[in-house]
Formats: sequence, structure tokens, C-alpha cells
Amino acid sequence: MAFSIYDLTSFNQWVDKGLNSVMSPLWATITEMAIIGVVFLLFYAVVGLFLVYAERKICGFIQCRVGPNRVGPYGIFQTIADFIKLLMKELVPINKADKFLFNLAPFIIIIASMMALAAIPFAKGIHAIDFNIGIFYILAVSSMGVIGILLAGWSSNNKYSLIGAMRSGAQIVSYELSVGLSILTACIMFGSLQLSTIVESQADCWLIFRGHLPAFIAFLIYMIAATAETNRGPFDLAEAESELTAGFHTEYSGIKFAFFFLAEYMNMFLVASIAATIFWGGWMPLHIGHWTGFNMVMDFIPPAVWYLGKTAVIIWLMMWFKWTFPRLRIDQLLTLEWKYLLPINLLNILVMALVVLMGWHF
Amino acid sequence: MSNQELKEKIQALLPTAEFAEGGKWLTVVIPKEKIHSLCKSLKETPELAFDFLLCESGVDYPDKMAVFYHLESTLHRHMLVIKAIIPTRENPEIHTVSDLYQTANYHEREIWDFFGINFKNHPDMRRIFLDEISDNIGHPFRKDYQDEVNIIER
Amino acid sequence: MNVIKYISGIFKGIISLWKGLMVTGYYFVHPGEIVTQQYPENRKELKMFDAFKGEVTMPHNENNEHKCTGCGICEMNCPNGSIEIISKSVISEDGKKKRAIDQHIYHLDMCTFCELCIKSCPSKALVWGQEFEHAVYDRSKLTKILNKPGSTLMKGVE
Amino acid sequence: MTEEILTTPLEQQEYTINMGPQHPSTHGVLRYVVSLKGEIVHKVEPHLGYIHRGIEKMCEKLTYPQIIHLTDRLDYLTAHINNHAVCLAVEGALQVEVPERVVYIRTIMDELNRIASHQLWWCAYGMDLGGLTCFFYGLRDREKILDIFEESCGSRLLHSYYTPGGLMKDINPNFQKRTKEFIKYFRKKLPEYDQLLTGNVIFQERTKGVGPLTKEEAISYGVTGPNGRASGFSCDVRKHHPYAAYDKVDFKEAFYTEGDTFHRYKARIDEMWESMKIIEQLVDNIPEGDYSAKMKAVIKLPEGEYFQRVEAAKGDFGIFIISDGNKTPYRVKFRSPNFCNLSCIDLLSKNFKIADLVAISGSLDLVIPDIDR
Repeated sequence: MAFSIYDLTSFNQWVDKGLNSVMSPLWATITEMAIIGVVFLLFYAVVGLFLVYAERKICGFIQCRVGPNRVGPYGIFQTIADFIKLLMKELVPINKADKFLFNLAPFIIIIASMMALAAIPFAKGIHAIDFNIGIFYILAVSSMGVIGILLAGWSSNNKYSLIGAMRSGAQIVSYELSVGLSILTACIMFGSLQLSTIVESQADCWLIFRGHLPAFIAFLIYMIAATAETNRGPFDLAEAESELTAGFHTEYSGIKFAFFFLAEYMNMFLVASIAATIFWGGWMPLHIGHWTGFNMVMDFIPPAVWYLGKTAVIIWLMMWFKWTFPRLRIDQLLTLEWKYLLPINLLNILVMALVVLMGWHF
Repeated sequence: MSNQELKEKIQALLPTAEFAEGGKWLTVVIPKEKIHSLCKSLKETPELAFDFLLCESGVDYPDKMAVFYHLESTLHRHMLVIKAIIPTRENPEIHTVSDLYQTANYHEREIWDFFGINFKNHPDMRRIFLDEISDNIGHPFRKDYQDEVNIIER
Repeated sequence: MNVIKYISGIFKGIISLWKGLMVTGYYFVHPGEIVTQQYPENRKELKMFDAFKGEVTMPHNENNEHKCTGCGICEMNCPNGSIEIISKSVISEDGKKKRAIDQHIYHLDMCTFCELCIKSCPSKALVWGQEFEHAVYDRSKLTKILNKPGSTLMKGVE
Repeated sequence: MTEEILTTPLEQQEYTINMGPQHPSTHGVLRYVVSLKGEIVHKVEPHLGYIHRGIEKMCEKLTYPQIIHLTDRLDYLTAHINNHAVCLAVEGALQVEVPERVVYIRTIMDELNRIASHQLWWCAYGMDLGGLTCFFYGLRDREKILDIFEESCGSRLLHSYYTPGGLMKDINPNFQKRTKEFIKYFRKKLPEYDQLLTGNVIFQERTKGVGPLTKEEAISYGVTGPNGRASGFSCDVRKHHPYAAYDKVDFKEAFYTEGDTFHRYKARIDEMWESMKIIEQLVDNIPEGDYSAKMKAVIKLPEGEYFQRVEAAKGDFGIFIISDGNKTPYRVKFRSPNFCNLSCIDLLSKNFKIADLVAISGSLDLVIPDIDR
């Protein structure tokens, strides 16, 4: 296939061989893990900073203003300046807080989002670990974040934080269902939970085109549920600025707050990249039927660009939602999940199974 | 209803009432004991139907205190001013109208806060603005109120 | 019936959300609609309206003369004591003793820009200045003396 | 206290939170002490007085023209209308005939100010409900009105533009042109408000049926302005006790009977349309003439009591002056609409959720300096 020019598998194997030839296999594995860890940390920081900047610019344009434009050209260093500010800020100690849990909470949140990153295929060959149950792993790990939120709310010894955390608990636990079911709809089509297989099987046609109506509905539901799961947009009840001042992270300051902040954007990135991987074909270029010339041109765009581009579009969608809609109330949030998304989702799975069974897809 | 007609109606309700005219609305001057019964009958008489208490304000005169009630009828659109005289400035007391007009609840708390007029039978007679400060700061809108620090005479 | 209501509810909801998205989407793709001003950069072009109430000033002409007679009407009219007038007596040309202004002290930090001093001035000695960048590090800098040192009363103003 | 917590069963305990004095949705320094049961509001108790400045007491030491700049600072969003009340009270007491030009300009300015106030309310309300973009759209359009004010009055918020007898200075020659431009602009932008917020299904779900107020309750609690009219309480002072040029213009009272949060919202949106209609009828017909009647240098009101009502953006604003014949009033009382509107907050938000409390208190359009005076 044409995109083999961008295949990095051989490069990975070459690195692996090189390391194994100079040291024992155990040390080689440890070195590899360390390299991957450093790369992911860097990636995490860069993506987090970029997304904060992007969000501020996008909401600026939506709101008839220009957004940050003072630090550096077009304000691109604004988030770095903010980050330095957050690093230097005082960590306000809370007297009656449960110190251990209070300090633990931001790490749980940030670790949960980082672990999920491991299973994302960025391009052919750029894949930290290719589980055969990749989707299952991502779902399991990313839902760990709610523990961090609950801990943060509980240990702050603040009434607003507690309400925010409880809201968040109810919200994430119930929206987990919709996320799972909508991904399940897609998995019926693929017959696999392995992310690399899922991407490969979309080589000719992305799922959202291949599975047409049921896939589109599943994508919509996934977007709604995933936005809710990241505590963003119209579903930011856990923070609910105008009701609970800042919800579960009211008492956090400085770098601990930065952790929550970074984790929020990272979760958004994760959710968007899962959507891109499952519904929009991950790093697969856009191919249309037998238009060989067109397909060839598309193949020359590197897979990493495809992947990041798709993720960026989905993130932009989520930001667009956030800056347009008012916030839901907690009972409406649960009504939306249990009375609308869940029944539609179950019906959608049936339709999808029928489509696959009868071969009505492309 | 014109002021003259109102005057006759109210005279029938309360023969001891005095009237002060000259403003655009009729002013009834009554002693403090009559206020609740007058307001009740004003509200309940169908052709008067004063159901809207627009404003309630306390006044500190040199030798007495007074509470002004500005009433409007949302049905007939006529207005009436009641001036209830409290003859003493020491521990003044008057009956509340907050059971007839809910809005009087806050207004009367404000008057208690600033003038020290106590409203009998009020459900919640506390200071409304100055409750956070202290109880012994007195009643600052009285004319004899002294505060060397915050009031600057010019 | 309920099913129809349920489904139409979903579609109506989606349409109403789409309408909102179109409004924000329109502004996102039309950067020409941006209304914010880039303040310190546009300081040169930034011109306040003629009537703008920046601060009270006392215009002086080229001979360092003003119109203030020191009558004290502005001080009397000021609701919060932001004007203080210190007068002195001078001997005029024809040998008479006359009251004149020594210092017209204006406390900008207390001023509420109610315009009563300017409106009540009988000799029109005070006007609004257009200055609006009043931020200083020391509050005492906001106390200004409006008549310039050595200035005298303009001829013909009583 | 601890013992009480330990002995009371958990279901009977109330979870008390302080909303304010520093809280994003109380729009200033208002403090609610909210008793919750889970997310359900059980009791709301407003604590006032954080910015009480004693304006009524200060007025007793000031002359009538000096009072005006203090009324700016009551409901700072409708400075013109508050000034109007004082001017009308003084003019009525002295029986001064103000020039027709002044009457027209005052009416137009009042209506512009009403629109500006409702715009700010709209954007703050959108933000209360979590739609942050509304805030910028509302402020963007409000800037245009503030520019009109600045050109004529010299300031954007606290104008002190009216004096007893007339105006501080004449309007700018551009005033009519700019006002007409603004009306044309805003007629295009107001439907956008509807698309963004009014029609939005989330917004409607959040507001419809929330915090209902019946007509009887509205009258009893003295809830006036758009809040009262949404409940079916016809309380427009401009209609029932016309002042300025309101008897010359044709406009409708924004009127609903449901009385819930959504209709309080709708009433304000309708009022913006009606205000634009009023301005359109007047702006071309401003007569020529003086911008102020001749007044004495020292204004002394004859002995007596004077009450003047005007329709402010938030409701029925009244000023009650008791004069003893001096140049300063003996007693001044401001009947501030927000003070009365606030008093029903406990009634409205009982048994609703904490998010609804934010929606309800936002829909009452409270301005705290007007409550605290």
C-alpha cells in the first residue's frame, strides 16, 4: 500500500534491535519504557498548552474578540506564561482538609488520562502498546478519573466542592454507559476490540460513511456522552462556575489546579482521538471508492497529520458546543442520559447488528 | 376614584381620621393604633381595594415619629398615603401590616434597622442591613444619631 | 402519541441547538465582526468625545491668565467636598483690596463627575478635561492645584 | 452545634451553604444563606447591607441638585431614570413647566437606558445559565448605547445628566443620527438573541416552569417591573401614571400571565422591542427650544411631602421627599424596585434545585446597590 512510506514499524524494530544488542533484554525494555514515558510527558505538556491556547483563541473569535495577543506573536506564548505563573503561585494549605487525599486527587486525575493515552494509535507504528482489548482498556482507565474528582471534592472540606463532586459522580457514572454502548455499536462493525485492527479495517472507507445512519447516530451519541464525561461544554456541572464557583477544584491553587486544568484538556484530547480513531478512521487517509488518483494524493499526507487533523476538528466541535450552549441542570442531565441517549443507543445497536448481519453497509 | 370620594369613603371607615390635602394624592393622618384595622378594611372593601403597598417609610420628627404608607389599588388605580403618627421617640411601637402586604416584611425590618420603630406581631423583627455589624450601634437614620468617625458635618 | 412527541421533541431540540450554533459559527468565521479595541496601541487614534468628563481643569491662556475669581461657588456646590479654595487678597490697579484665588485645590479621588461646579461657575473658569488615564501609584497625586503657579485673573472677568 | 449534628437524624439535617457575598451569580455583594436538602433548596435567606452607603441619610445634608449624583449610584444601570424621578419630584413640588424639548430628550434617554439595562441583564443571565458567549454579544450592543450617552452626557454609566428644570447641557448634534443608527442595528441583532438563547432547548428546559409567581403574590410582595408583568400584574407606571412624554407615544405593556422564569425573560425581551418603538416615535420629533427651564440658584421646596414614581428598568422606582422648607430635604426615601423584588426570592426558589436558584435570582435582575442604597 502507498502509505508504507510513512510506516514507522521498521524504525521501531530497528531501535528495539539496537537496544537489545547493547544491553540485556530487561534493561532494553526498561530503556524503551523510559523513552516512551518521556515522549508521552512531553506530548502531554505540548498538547495541553496548545489546547488551552486554542480554546482561548476559538472562544475569542466566537465572542467577537481576538483572544490572547500580548505574549509573543498572536499570543502563542500566553499559555506558557500562564503555566509559569501557576508554577510560581502559592499552594494555599487548607487547614481542615484531608491532606493526603487532597494532595492525591490531582495525581489520580492526571494519571488516569495519561494511562489512556498509551493505547491510542497515532500513526502506523506509533503506538505505545497495541492491546487486543484496546477499547476496553481505554474505557476502563479513563473512567478512573472520576475517583480523583470525588476525592478532590470530598477532601477539600468545602461544601461547594462536595456538591460539585457528587454531581460529577452521578454524571460520569451514567454517561459511561452511553460511551460504552456507542463504541460497542462501532465494534459490531469491526468485530474486534484491538485499535490497530479497527484502524486497518477502515482503510477503504471510514466507519462513519461505511455504517451510514447507525454509525452517524452512534457518533453523535458518543460526542454528547464524551463531552459529558470530560465535564465540559454544556455539561460542566461539576465546575458550574455560576453556581458552585469552581466546583470540585475550588480549594486548589497553583500547580495542583494546573493539574486539573491540564487533565481536563487532556481528557478532551483523548476523547476526541478515540472518536477520530473509531469513527473517522484514525490515521487512515480519506479514500473514496475507486478514485485512484484522489486516493493516491490523500496517501501522501502523513498519517500523523491525518490523525491530528481529525482530532483537531473534533476538538473544535466540542469547543464550539461549549461556547454556544447554556448549562444543563443535574436532573435534565440525567434525563438526557436515561430517557434519550440510552434507549436510542440500545435501538441503534440493534439496527447496527441488523445492518452488519444483512450486509447493508458499504 | 377622585380624592374627594376617597375621603368620604375613608371617613366612613374611620371617623377620627384627619386629612391633609395639597399633594397629588390624598393623605390620611391617623394615630398608630388604627393602622392595622384601617389597612385591613382598605384592602378588603371592594370599591377601595388597596392591595398594593408601594412604599413604607419611617420618618423621625423632632417630637414624634411617623410611618408613611403609600398604597395603590391595582384594580381602580387610585393612590392613598397614610401617615401613622407615633407620639413618642422612646421605644416607638406600631402594629405591623406585613400580614396584609408581604412586601411590608422587608420594609418594616428596614425601618426597625434605621429608626428603631418596633413592629408588633412582625414575624421576623431583625435588622436587615446592619445585622452583621453589631446590635448596639443604635439606629443611624434618627436625627440625633451621633457618630464622630463616619459622619462629617459641613 | 407519546412516541411522536418524543421523536418530535428530539428533532425540535436539535434544530434549536443548530440555530444557536449557526450564530456563534457565523461570528467564528467572520473575524471582521470583532469589536474589541487594542487599547494601548490605539492610544494615538483614541479620541474622546467633546463632552467627555475626564477631570475638572482650569484653562489658562498664553499669558498664564485664568478666569477664576475665587468666589467659592464651586466649592459650595460640590456635593462631596472635592474642591477647596484658598483665597488671598490682592490690591488691584486702582488701589482697592480684592479677593482673588491663591490655590484652587481639586481632589480628583473624591470627585464624582456630577458637573455641578462647572455648571455653577459664574465666570466659566472651569471646563472638562479629556484626560482619562488617571491611574497613579500614590493617592496624594490625585490632589491637583488647578491654577498654575504665578497665574493671574484674566482682564475683564469679574 | 456539634451535638446537634450528632443527634439529629441525617435526613432532617440541612446542608447550609453561603452564596455570596463574593459569588459569581449574585452579581455583586449579595449574600444568600441557602439551606439545602441534597440539591433541593429548602430555604433562602438574603443577607443585605454589604454595600449600604446610607444614601438616604446623605441626601438630608445635600441640596436638591446635589442629590441627583447620588441617585446615579442606586441602580447604576439606569442612572437616567433615577435622575428623572428626582427631577420630576422637584419640578412637581415647585410646579415648574419644563420645556417640551427636555421632556422628549428625557424620554428617549430613559428608553435607551432601559434597553442598555436589559441588554446587560440578558448577557449576565446567559452567563448565569452557563452560556458565556451571550455576555459578549450583549455587551457589544450595549457599547453602542453607551457611546450615544457619552457623546451627549459625557459619561457612560453615571451620567448626572438631568437637573431640576432641565438638562445639564444640550444633546450633541449627532444624537439623533446615532440613535437611529443604533435602532437600525439593534433591530437586526435582537433576533440573534432569540436564536442563541430564547429558542435554545436547554435554555427553555432550564427556565420554563421554574420559580412561578402568581399575580396575587406579585402584588403582595410588591414585585414590579418586568417581573411583575410576567405574572400578570399590570404595573407599568408609564401607562397608569404617565409622566414625561409617555402619554404621547404608542406602546404596549409587555404582559404575560405565567410568571415563571422564562416569561420574566420574555417580558424583558419584549420591553426592548417596545422601547425601540418609543424611541422611533420620538427621535425625529424633538422640538427646538431651551434645554433647561429657568430655575432659581437655590432650590427650596415648599413644606410638604412629595412622592414621584417612575418606571425604572427593574420596576417601580419611587422617591419620597419630605421637605421642611429648607434647601435640603428633611427626609428622603427611595422606593427601590430591587429591594421589593428580592423579598420574594425565598418563595420562588423553595423546592427547586440550586441551579434553579441561580436562574431565578438572575431572572429577577437584581442590582445590589439599589437594594442596599
